[in-house]
Amino acid sequence: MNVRKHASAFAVHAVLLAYTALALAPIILVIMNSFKERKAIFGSPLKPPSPSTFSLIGYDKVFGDSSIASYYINSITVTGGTIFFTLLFGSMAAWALAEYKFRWNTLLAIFLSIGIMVPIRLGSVALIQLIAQLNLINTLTALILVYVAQNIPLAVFILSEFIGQIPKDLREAARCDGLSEYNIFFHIILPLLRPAMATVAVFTMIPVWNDLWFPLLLAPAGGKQTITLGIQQFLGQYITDWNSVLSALSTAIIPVLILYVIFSRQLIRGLTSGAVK
Amino acid sequence: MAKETDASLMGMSRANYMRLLAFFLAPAVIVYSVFSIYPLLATIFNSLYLRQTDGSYIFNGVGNFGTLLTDTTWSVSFWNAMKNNFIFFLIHMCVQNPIGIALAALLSLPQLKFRAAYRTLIFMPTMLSVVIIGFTWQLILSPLWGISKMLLQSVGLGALFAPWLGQESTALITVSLISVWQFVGIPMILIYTALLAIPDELVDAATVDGLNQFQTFFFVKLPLIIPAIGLVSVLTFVNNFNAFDLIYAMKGALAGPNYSSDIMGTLFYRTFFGNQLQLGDASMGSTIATMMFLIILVGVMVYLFVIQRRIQRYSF
Amino acid sequence: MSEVKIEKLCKSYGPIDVLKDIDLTVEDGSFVVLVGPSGCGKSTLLRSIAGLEPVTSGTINIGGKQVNDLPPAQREIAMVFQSYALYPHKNVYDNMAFGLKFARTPKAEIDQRVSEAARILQLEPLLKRRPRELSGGQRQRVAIGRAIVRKPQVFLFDEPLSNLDAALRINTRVEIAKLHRLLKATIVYVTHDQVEAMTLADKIVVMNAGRVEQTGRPLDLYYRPANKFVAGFIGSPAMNFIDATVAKKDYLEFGSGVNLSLPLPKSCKVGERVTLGIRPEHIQFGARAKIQLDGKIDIIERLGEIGYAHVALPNGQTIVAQVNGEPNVGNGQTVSLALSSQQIHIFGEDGTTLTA
Amino acid sequence: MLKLSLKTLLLAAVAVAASASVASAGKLTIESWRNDDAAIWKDKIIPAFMAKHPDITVEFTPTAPKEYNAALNAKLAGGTAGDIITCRPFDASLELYNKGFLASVNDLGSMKNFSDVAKSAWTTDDGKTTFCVPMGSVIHGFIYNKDIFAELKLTEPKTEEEFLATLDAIKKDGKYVPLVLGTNDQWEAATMGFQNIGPNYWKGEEGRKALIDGTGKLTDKSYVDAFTALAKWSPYMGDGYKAQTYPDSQNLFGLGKGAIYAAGSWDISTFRGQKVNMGAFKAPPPAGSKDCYISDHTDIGIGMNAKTPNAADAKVFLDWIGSEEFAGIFANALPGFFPLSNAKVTISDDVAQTFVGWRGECKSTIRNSYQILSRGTPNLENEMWNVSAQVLNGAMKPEAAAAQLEDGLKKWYKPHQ
Repeated sequence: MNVRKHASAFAVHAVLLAYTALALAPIILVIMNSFKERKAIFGSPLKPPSPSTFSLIGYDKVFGDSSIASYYINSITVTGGTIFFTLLFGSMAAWALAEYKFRWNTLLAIFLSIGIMVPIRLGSVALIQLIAQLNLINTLTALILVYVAQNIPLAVFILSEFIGQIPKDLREAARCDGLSEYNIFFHIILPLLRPAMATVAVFTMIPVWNDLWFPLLLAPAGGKQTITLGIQQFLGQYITDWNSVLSALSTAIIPVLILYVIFSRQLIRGLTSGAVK
Repeated sequence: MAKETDASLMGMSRANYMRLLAFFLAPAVIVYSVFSIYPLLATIFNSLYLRQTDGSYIFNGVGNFGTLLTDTTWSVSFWNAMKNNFIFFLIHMCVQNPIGIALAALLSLPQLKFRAAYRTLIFMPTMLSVVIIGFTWQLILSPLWGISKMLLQSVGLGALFAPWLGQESTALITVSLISVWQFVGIPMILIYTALLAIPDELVDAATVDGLNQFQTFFFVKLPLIIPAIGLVSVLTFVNNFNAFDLIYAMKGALAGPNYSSDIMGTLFYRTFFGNQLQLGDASMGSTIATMMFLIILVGVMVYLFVIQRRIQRYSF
Repeated sequence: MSEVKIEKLCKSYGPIDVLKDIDLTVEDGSFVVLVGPSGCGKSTLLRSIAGLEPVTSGTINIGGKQVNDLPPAQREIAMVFQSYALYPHKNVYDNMAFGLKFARTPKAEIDQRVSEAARILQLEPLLKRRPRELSGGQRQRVAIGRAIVRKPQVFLFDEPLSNLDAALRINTRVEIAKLHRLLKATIVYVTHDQVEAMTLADKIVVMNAGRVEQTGRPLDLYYRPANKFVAGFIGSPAMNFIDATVAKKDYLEFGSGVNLSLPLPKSCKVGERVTLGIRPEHIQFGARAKIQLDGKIDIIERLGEIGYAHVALPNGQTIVAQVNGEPNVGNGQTVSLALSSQQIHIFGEDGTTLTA
Repeated sequence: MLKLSLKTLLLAAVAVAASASVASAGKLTIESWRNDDAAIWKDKIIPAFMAKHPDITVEFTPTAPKEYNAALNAKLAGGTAGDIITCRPFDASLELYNKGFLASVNDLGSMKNFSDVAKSAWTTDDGKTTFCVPMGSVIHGFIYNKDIFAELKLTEPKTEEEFLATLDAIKKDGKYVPLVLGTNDQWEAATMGFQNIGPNYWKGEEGRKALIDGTGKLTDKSYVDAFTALAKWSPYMGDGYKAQTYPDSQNLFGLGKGAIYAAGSWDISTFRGQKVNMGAFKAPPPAGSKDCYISDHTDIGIGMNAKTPNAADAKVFLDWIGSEEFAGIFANALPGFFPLSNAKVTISDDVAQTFVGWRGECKSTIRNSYQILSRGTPNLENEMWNVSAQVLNGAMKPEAAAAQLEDGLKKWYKPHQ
């Protein structure tokens, strides 16, 4: 029994390790080779950099292109702004839908849920025209507006489920204490929504940070590129220079990985709505 | 929804109550309506117009849809993209989701060591941009760099190597598998959550009933996570019929060879924005977008009204 | 012969010992209740018997066969879980038949066994229902039915009543007792509720911090607790404990001038710190007695026929005394409490009962 | 915080939006897809202009080629495009002019420096209005690695027969990839393959014009022959050429692993950067042809955003682009882009000189799919990419390729119906 048990535990780990290796190998390969000189990249791609093959020439070029830093700032602004407004607007609407009785309540809830099913991307055609009319092409504001619109439905959905779980007594008590409806929301409900907000933030963050489509359509230039688009354009420019290509890829990967490793627990908890064991 | 509160309960005047509702609802509803619903409606509207050779547009009713579905100039590309998109989706359903479920099943085994580490690392590719993933795999599969060939040779399978991304018969499958590789973390996490919700005692009961771990998974856990699998499937469907980035990044807007990796997203992009000498055509682009909209809508409806109703949900 | 015999059983998770050197025999056909506060290891012990937890050392025998290395299904046990653990996607019949199917029992026999169990438990009208269409009590019966059809040597119950409401709990308790008699089954039953333990058990095993504190018949534990822990755990309301010093032979000082002259076990040494234990039901009011304490009533809880008086002693300690309908005692009154000398327990500093 | 009304929120949103819009007078911004040339514009071209016109500041803001058309269209529609627009040839730019995004450049003094042929890529169908100043053309041919040729004792092939013999010799040696070309990105198959050698078969402008007026068909023998010649390349292309991208090809040749590279003249500067010892030969004509033809394609022009607030400055700049001075700087800073103006320009790069020298030996033509023929659906250029790649991949017979092109054209182009 013990032997069999060990054997099966071994098999489980073997499978998981193999898959983990498959998941990580391409990423490691790129990062590893980005620290090598050109000849070594082509000559022995599977070897880690050694003192004789170590080179940072690609990174020189990437960081010589000073805009990389501003691309990062753009991405952070867009992602941060999107998360902020999605959470604020989404929780406000979720609260109103879950708490107040009015004639169009259910209809409005259905209206908002269309966005969960149908991606805004299909409206790109009109969206560009709209953004152009608003004179917002090549602005981060355009991206934030679109992403907030895109993420509100899911946020409202998750948050109103969660508001439903907050004991009714709590709001009644607050009303008895004479708090206004606004104060009840901002001082009682909002702080309680934090775990659900973490979930929404994660679901919002990953696709927004990685999106190529809307930056390409709405803010492809003017120094307003996000890092994803910026890297795509940089790759186009230095396509034959593999030192630069690999360094640019690594530059885009590494900060995300570092942040991910630091916050992975919270992140996975957000994704699993707190059900992590 | 009996728990909702209305104006009379709070002793508010009607005007104040409306103001309250407006305060909470207006920001979300306005942003959502203007930047999501309006563009979708306008796209459907645009699809009713026809682009003339001089660049102007005239009303054409549903004529564009007829053209798209029957005129061989368009229909060949459309049905090809549609077929490829279904293959793309099927590969995700048959490869990504089973692998995701299997990984989730392994991760949810009791007393597994390094659970958090596996979970974190396997999810990692999902965090990265499709652009980066696409480029990285293009390098790895490139016959020039030869990494994949070297790896295959090292296990004695060098002869199997082929320019998978460049062959009509393999390009779409290869791109699909790369997408599977990247996104397997999502079904994994969703199924994993569903598995965690199954009480330990149920698994103990199955053990006492004499089921081994495989049998416990197939006969006890699997039936209980069917709702989660249904959700994962419809998410996969919506995402796959929206896919664009990876194929655009790896195969360009023409999605070659011979449009063998062309899916709805690339067809839409090429039609709407044009390519090299091809000029963008807003009305046919909208027509394709509207078709995508309808396909996704049908898929979601089938899920909501046919599949989801037959799925039994369990509370534990 | 379905005796369970456990010898020198130890279990540890890393540095934490959950079970320490457990020895236990469950005789054929007997009803043994494992009782103790939460975290004491009683569930772990039960799960070890079931084979759901690997043990670190020691042996487990069921029906004379060592089962340490057998998987649960081959140990000839059946288990009823706290949450019932019914398969939500299977109906009552399939829930009961599930294990048998996997044991490749012939269909006819499955049918026969399930219908017999259903008859005993009055589940016949419910066989086609899903668990969620059943009430808590019905689910409980299905869980028991699932155990019965396995015809196990030993039934294992893991706090099976804790999810039921008070009234149902009492009913089901009686049903389990009847069932035990009907099936002549060997049962190991875990609970944290000493009333369940007292009413159901042939033998109670009191556990604390991974150890067996005492094993014995219910009334033995009640009248002759081996130590302060068992004394405090068995009986409701709990036994009163008063700290004292042996001032001289057969003389206890409680502080603040409260003293008591009473026969003490011979092993008591002068100057030793001991604890005097007395159950509320063994204290009488007002009676002139040899062993007597004076105090003031803080509050009386009256339950009808009886009540409980919380009496403050001059040294600040409060003891609870049973009030048997005396209508003339009331709050704030000074009273004399007579302690029945046969029912006084003296515990040494380490908590063990000091005996004469 | 709670006093924050909806009105304030909206006001704030409007304020954010307003502050984001751009208005920068006195400074010219150039839109371009030539991100490869960003350094040259910044270091050479713009300083030369600003030395003459110190009051005008110019900034070069390129977009990746793949996204240029989409991005530029969006920006023009949104009114945020730069003052100067780099023009793709023919219909893409004509569309912009028709929509009113590009201004006419007829009145620029320097327009007299350009021939009608040079201007044709940026002129309306009626020939009356030109909307971009022609800037450069690119020439197709083959670049070869001189060291490898020396090692294998090979000489520049003069005819198709010699060309194939040379490829055979390199293949036999086995050390080098004989012909560097990939089909993953598709366009190289059409541009560096079909359009490179094709003019020899369809007799350059003669064939191209016949296609436009409908007297020639893509199913004619000359086009089938061009595809047949193309199909013969497959055995000599590198391992896994079907998945070989354009950058892969550039690396392969740049690293000295390939002997002959099917080229556009713009590749010269890439390989200069990689220190390849290279030479060039023109598309080898098939046996029995009297004349030779080269693809000398008007590829890049530059025009003015019709809605620019800096029209006067922009015109000064465009006028300078048409000048002899710019032609000289451009030709030498970017060997491989050949100025279209009539000005006499000395090119110092020897390979670039070889390319431009073919103008004297052979007749020039532009790519046959560019003018008019790619206006409808299916798009001839897209189709040409597709079938050329398939022919090279061995997935399509030359006859079928030609037939597919003609079928597509027949669907919408009157003269072919």
